Amino acid sequence: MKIKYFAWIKDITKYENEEINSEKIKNLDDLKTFIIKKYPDLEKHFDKEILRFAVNQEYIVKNIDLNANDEIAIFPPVSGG
Amino acid sequence: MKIKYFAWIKDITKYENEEINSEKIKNLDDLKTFIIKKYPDLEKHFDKEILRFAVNQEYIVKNIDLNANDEIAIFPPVSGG
Amino acid sequence: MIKIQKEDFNSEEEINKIKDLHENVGAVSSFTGYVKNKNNKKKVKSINLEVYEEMAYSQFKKIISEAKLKWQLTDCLIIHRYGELDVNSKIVLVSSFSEHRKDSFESCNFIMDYLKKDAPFWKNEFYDKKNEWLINYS
Amino acid sequence: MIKIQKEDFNSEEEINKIKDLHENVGAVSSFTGYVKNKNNKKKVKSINLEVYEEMAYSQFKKIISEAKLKWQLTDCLIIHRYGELDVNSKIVLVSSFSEHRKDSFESCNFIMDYLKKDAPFWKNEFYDKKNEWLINYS
Repeated sequence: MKIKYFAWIKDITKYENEEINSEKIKNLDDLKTFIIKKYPDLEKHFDKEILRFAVNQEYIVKNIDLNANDEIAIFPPVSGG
Repeated sequence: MKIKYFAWIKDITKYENEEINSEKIKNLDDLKTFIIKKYPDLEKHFDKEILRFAVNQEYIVKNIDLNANDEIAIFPPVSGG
Repeated sequence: MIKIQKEDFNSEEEINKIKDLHENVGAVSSFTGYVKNKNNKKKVKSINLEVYEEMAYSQFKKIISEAKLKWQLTDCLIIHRYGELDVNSKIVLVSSFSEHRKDSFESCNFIMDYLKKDAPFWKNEFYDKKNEWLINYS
Repeated sequence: MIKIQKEDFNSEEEINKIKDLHENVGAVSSFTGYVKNKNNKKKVKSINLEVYEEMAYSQFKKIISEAKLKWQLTDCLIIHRYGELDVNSKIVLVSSFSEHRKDSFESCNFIMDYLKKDAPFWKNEFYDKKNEWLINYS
């Protein structure tokens, strides 16, 4: 699956996009666990519920199943307009 | 005093402006009486309280004293914007 | 800035002129009113908008002063046209300039409310074969 | 009409293009957001606005659809810029086109509320010697 990071999240991950494929990742919660392990500096932001998640360009607040061709975006609160 | 008529009021009076000077006209109510006498076709609009009055460019809803150099405007409800 | 004029105007240019006078304008809310092609189910060809110009200025000034008391405003712009206006022409532009959106938004709406109620303009609508004063008993 | 672009735009021209597509638009309410010269008491030189473009389109489409369910709207325009933007530059234009003022006014405000809350843009503000991501915990 394709993961996208925005704003200061990508300053932590050092990537804007990455492809993550693991049989362990079946849903969004699995992905979160995987990402926290890969980027320990992100953990505190997960804990504070600051991060937003979008799956295929839609906001997702609960856990949902993920497919191999999904696009998942992780970003901080928006500040456009 | 200078009287100004707008919109369909001036179709009735046939004047846009006129100078009215009479010692009998000491206040706005006197002026109304004078104008109704001069233009009987306006009376029904006075009766229905459709007309608006401005003295020196300010809306006036009560009776007020008038001076010789006042500008009094008589017009129907506005429809700008 | 208050303008009462026959001529059409370019909203972008008029707004930029005011915007450039100030620092830290973050929000501009604008309303533009146009001549509609029908009214009360009658097809309108054009309107003639009559104005009591001196009073319109003094009413606009008063409305802007009141808006500036109620909201944090950097500036306000009212452009109101009069005379013969074809269908689809602009009639009025009201723009409120402020640091924050809420102030500009609410004040722009407030100014339009008062303008509709108090600004001495009268629409004479021209239909195919006749014309009629628009009567607004609100 | 939704536009997500780096370039500046001319609001008058963009609004006229939409207006000319329709008959009987009587009211256009617009909001323009600009880069402010200061924020939280810090002097801003410019901002870099990052966007998740595909998602921004889909969010804007959704917001416009919701506005069209709630109000009688003829059309809506959203232009949102991204990239490096100097102080005083336009960031966003939202315009709502309708027959009556109330519909255009309320829907324009509604669209801005949702845009602020949901549109995936992030401001990175540049000050004299450093820069900072704007964090919006609303």
